[in-house]
Amino acid sequence: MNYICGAFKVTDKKQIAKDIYDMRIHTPEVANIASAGQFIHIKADGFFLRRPISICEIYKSDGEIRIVFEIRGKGTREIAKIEIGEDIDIMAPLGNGFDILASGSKAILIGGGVGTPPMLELSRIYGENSHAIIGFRTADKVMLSYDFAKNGSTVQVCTEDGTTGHHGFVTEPLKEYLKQENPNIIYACGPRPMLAAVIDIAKEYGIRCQVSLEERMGCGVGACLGCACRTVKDGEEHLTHVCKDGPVYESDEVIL
Amino acid sequence: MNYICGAFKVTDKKQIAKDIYDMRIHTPEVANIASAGQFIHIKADGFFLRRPISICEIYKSDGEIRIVFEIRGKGTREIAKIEIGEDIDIMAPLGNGFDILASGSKAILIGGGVGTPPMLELSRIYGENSHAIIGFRTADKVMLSYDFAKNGSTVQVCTEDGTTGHHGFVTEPLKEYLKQENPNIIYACGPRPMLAAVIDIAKEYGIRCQVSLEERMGCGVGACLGCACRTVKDGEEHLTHVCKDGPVYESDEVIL
Amino acid sequence: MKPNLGVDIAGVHFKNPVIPASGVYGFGKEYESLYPISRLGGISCKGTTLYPREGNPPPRIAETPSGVLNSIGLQNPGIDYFIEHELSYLKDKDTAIIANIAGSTVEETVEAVRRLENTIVDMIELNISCPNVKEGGVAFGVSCDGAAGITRAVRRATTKPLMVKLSPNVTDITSIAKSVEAEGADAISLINTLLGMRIDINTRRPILRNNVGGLSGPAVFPIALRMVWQVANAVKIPVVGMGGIATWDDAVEMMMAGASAVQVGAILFSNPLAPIEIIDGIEKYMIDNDIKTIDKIVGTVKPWRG
Amino acid sequence: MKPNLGVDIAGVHFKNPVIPASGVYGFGKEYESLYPISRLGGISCKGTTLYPREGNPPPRIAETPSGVLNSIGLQNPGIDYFIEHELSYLKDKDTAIIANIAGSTVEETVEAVRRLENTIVDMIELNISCPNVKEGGVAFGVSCDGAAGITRAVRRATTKPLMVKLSPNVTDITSIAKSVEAEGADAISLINTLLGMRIDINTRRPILRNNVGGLSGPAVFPIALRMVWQVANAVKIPVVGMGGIATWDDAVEMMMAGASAVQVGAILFSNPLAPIEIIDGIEKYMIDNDIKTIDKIVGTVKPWRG
Ligand SMILES: Cc1cc2nc3c(=O)[nH]c(=O)nc-3n(C[C@H](O)[C@H](O)[C@H](O)COP(=O)(O)OP(=O)(O)OC[C@H]3O[C@@H](n4cnc5c(N)ncnc54)[C@H](O)[C@@H]3O)c2cc1C
Ligand SMILES: Cc1cc2nc3c(=O)[nH]c(=O)nc-3n(C[C@H](O)[C@H](O)[C@H](O)COP(=O)(O)OP(=O)(O)OC[C@H]3O[C@@H](n4cnc5c(N)ncnc54)[C@H](O)[C@@H]3O)c2cc1C
Ligand SMILES: Cc1cc2nc3c(=O)[nH]c(=O)nc-3n(C[C@H](O)[C@H](O)[C@H](O)COP(=O)(O)O)c2cc1C
Ligand SMILES: Cc1cc2nc3c(=O)[nH]c(=O)nc-3n(C[C@H](O)[C@H](O)[C@H](O)COP(=O)(O)O)c2cc1C
Ligand code: FES
Ligand code: FES
Repeated sequence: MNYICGAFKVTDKKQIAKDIYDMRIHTPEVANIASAGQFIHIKADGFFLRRPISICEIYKSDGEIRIVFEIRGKGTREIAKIEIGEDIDIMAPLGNGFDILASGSKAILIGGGVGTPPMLELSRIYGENSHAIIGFRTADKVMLSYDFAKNGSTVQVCTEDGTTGHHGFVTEPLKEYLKQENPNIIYACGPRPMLAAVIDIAKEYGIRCQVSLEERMGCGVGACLGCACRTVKDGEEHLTHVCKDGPVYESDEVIL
Repeated sequence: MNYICGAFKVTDKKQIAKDIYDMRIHTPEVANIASAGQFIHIKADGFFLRRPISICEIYKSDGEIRIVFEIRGKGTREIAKIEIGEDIDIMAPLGNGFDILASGSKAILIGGGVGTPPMLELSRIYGENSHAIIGFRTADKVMLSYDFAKNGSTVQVCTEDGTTGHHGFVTEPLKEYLKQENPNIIYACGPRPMLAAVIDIAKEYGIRCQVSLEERMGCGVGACLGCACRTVKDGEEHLTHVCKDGPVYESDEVIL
Repeated sequence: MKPNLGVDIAGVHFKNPVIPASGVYGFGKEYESLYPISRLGGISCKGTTLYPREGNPPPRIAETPSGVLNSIGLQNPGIDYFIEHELSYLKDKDTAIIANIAGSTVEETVEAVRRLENTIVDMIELNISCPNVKEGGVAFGVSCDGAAGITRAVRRATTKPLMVKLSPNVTDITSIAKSVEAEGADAISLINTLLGMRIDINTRRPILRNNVGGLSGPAVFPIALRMVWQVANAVKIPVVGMGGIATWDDAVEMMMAGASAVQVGAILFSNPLAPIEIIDGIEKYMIDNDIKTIDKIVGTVKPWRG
Repeated sequence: MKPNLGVDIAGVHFKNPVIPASGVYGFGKEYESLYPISRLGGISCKGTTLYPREGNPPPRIAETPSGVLNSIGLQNPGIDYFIEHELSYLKDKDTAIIANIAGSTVEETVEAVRRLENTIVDMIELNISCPNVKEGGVAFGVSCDGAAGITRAVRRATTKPLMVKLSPNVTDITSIAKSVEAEGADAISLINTLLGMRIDINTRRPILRNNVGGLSGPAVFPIALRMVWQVANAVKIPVVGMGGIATWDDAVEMMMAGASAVQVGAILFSNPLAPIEIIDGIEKYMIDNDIKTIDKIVGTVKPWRG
């Protein structure tokens, strides 16, 4: 495990959907070693625990990383106040990222809500060989669809209330897609019920699937055993820790 | 007691000496009812207790008040970060101010360190009828001497280390002055040993003297009994509370 | 339809469940310049003893992370002054009046309570938990026998509703709660402050002149919440919860843990408008969630099993 | 001349008085990417039991004002795995190794301690105060008899220096401290966590799956400081202080209260560099104030009298 802890400059920040903020951070050391699916642990002014947020994109040549997060509670509200030019205090990169298959492999990227951002770096990697299906509660929460398209991914947007895109969950478009295409891997991040459904579909179609999980964290580096999570390995249940063993797991390891 | 609690805009801010900050706050309601010697109770971001700071000047027509304070610890450091245009959260005006004598009366204003700012509003009131003797540890802590002069006060600056002005404490120039002049009142604010010395001199010359005291505060309004202070009234010792009964006391009331 | 924020505790009606805690609100005068006292569910007055007390020497206040230490030491003007001056002031304020009573001995406490018998006081809060005076208060509050003994004596001395206020500085809060319930307390309030200390490293002196003091404020909220939950599950009489409540959601959390009403203390030092913001916040929460009465909140936490 | 930050506690040398607390530092691997472990005075390893333990179900962590609740529940790989894998890793790290041992029964605890006899462990910290497991730990720590009994048994089972870690969830910490001193403890460490709770008002569920958990972090600092001061005045053996230390001045404050060394726990969640910043801060403080050795700080608070 190799990570750093320090304060780095926010070089860009905007609001891209309702309560959703998009930030770029200048941190060459992190950009250099980070990989898709890893996360950063952010200090929120006035709060005791850091907030884990996935890395959304990595710009090695600019020495920057991008994060996209939603204001959910008091800590993320505070982080969203950090302005361009100000410092953000982070530990990064943390956790294990996604496995990247040999070039030419085809991937499906499934994002639900704020599970969408970590899919974007995968879209940069897989480009035209990726299809993104991203779901949101309602239209004003939709984000990043153009970013996926710019990377060459085909994109399907879903909303639960039908205010834009496909009316319903990501699972129906996923099934439709799998009837016609035969990708090598499915990556997914989002609410637990969505992950459970995606994992079932992947199993049905016999496609490898990696998912990214969430758990409340203390240290973020595997030292406190706070972020325990039940997983299965070789048929046996045992505890792993999301911050160190995850957040990315093979779908057949997780118990949802 | 009549005070308000709310957030008001900082309209000016500068550093005027080493670790000393000067702020103007737009708060017409407060400016309207405040008087010399009262204080405001300021919320410092991330800290539980408010910080009491004296009112330095009151601009009724602009609807503004001025405060001047030193960075002493973590809370005042945080308050010093508030920028022009941002809000400051205050309770004000609190406590009892100085008694103002009939016009034409002559006053001596004694300020020690950050005890100097509350003297300035008195200098505005007494103008040419006031003589200010203000003492500091060393030259880079000296503040407000031009402000006193602008108001018409004659000013004597002292430094303990002699780096500027009179070399020594405020007490020697005070004694010198009293040998020639016969003022009606002495006002003083500063460290306890200075107050004790000034009170002795005032007694010696038979001049009325009012001093402003400090104590650690909770509520700031007389409700918690936190800021207790031993005082004497009619020959009997009893407790009063600096936030409500003070911070200004007659010199013969205080026990230092 | 507006929700009904009213609660009845031991026969006393509070128009809403938010009460400034004893010791941070004096006798109600000092915050009237911000809002009328009549907005409050009730007031728990400054701890009062039979005879006037000077309290501890200053400094009496020290800041801590998300909290404050105090060592006021029960400074108060005595029960007779309280009755004559403070109660008469509170008479027409249209809010429930809780007299907070303490004493160094059982006899002294009983006599103070007795003098309240024919006054407008709505409820007596017996403080057996003040950590800031040597001879009194806390000694009763840290053992079952002590707590039971003084509750028994005070119970006999008054016909007013009796609420006993517990100290958190104990190994097992539930056994103390059960002792005072068994002796006829009509309600229990908790927590008083936790004993703490700070040192000025420059002078190498404790910041408080009394060396130690009582900790309160948001820092203690999780401890208070746990104790309220434990006590509410251990007794049948109503519980009034306090300790670190700063916002309306803290108040709702405390009520879900089992508190029929809440007291708010140290947060007033940070935010003197807190009681009003909490009342308004609870009302909005009830409207947003279609909750009509407070009892639909009280004690509704669903603990995890197994 | 550089000040000497070294301290000796029960015959064990620590190159400086700053030790990561048990449970927040694993077995030392996870922070090596930030600085070498050899900078630390010592390491208190994750609480270990005779047999491996799964710990409590998640969520195990909840934020509180200036603090955190945890309900890890002593998850650990068991003493044999600890000896084989963790100790061998720590072997050449040039820092004092404290094994933190707990157990559900006296026998189990004694056996775990016994297995450490011929290992490189420098000191045993007997945890009789974990609030997060039903059958174990805390039951010993909240009564004098319990604390004395387990200390006596463990004392007989080991020749290593024995430090006993106390629970703050008690009425009188000094009597417990005296009991373990009387049974031959070489040192005392305190405080472990204070029992607390949080509720999610949206789900009406406790945030921790275990309902309650242990509170630590800056919020508890004034309570910890008071207890360390009381215990240091009550016993003759050295005291290692912890609870809410976040900065070098907190550490100095804790040492002035009577701690010969300090442990730093939850602050690592906020600031993983805290131990190093604290060591550097203490060194600078000593230089600025011309203090040559740590014993010129320990226990030097001058309490106010009368
Ligand atoms: C590995 C990982 C990656 C994540 N990536 C993203 C991302 O890219 N974008 C995004 O918007 N969100 C992401 N999240 C969720 C994000 O961490 C939470 O929304 C955030 O912690 C909530 O903090 P708050 O202050 O807004 O809420 P509060 O409720 O005030 O937080 C209180 C405490 O609970 C914790 N907490 C609350 N919700 C969660 C949660 N869902 N997961 C973990 N801890 C939680 C907080 O960290 C904090 O310690 C990720 C979570 C994890 C574990
Ligand atoms: C009525 C009154 C008027 C004052 N006017 C001024 C002024 O005009 N300019 C100025 O620079 N200073 C003034 N002071 C002093 C100022 O309040 C303290 O310097 C300030 O509170 C220190 O806070 P801190 O966060 O820097 O220090 P910290 O040490 O971090 O503060 C910790 C706690 O101790 C309290 N505290 C520390 N020192 C003092 C003190 N001397 N008096 C009261 N409380 C203290 C703080 O308020 C806080 O609660 C005044 C004090 C009083 C009581
Ligand atoms: C300055 C101060 C004075 C207090 N005085 C009393 C008192 O006289 N009687 C009493 O029962 N409790 C007293 N308390 C305790 C509070 O009523 C309350 O129990 C405690 O502060 C916890 O609540 P909080 O965290 O909301 O402040 C006092 C607390 C403070 C901060
Ligand atoms: C996540 C976590 C796990 C802990 N595990 C243990 C443990 O295994 N054994 C132990 O004696 N103390 C354990 N503790 C308690 C700490 O060692 C320490 O006593 C307590 O947290 C107070 O110090 P702090 O406020 O600096 O964290 C744990 C604390 C935390 C936060
Ligand atoms: S958060 Fe500490 S182990 Fe994962
Ligand atoms: S600070 Fe509360 S009475 Fe003065």
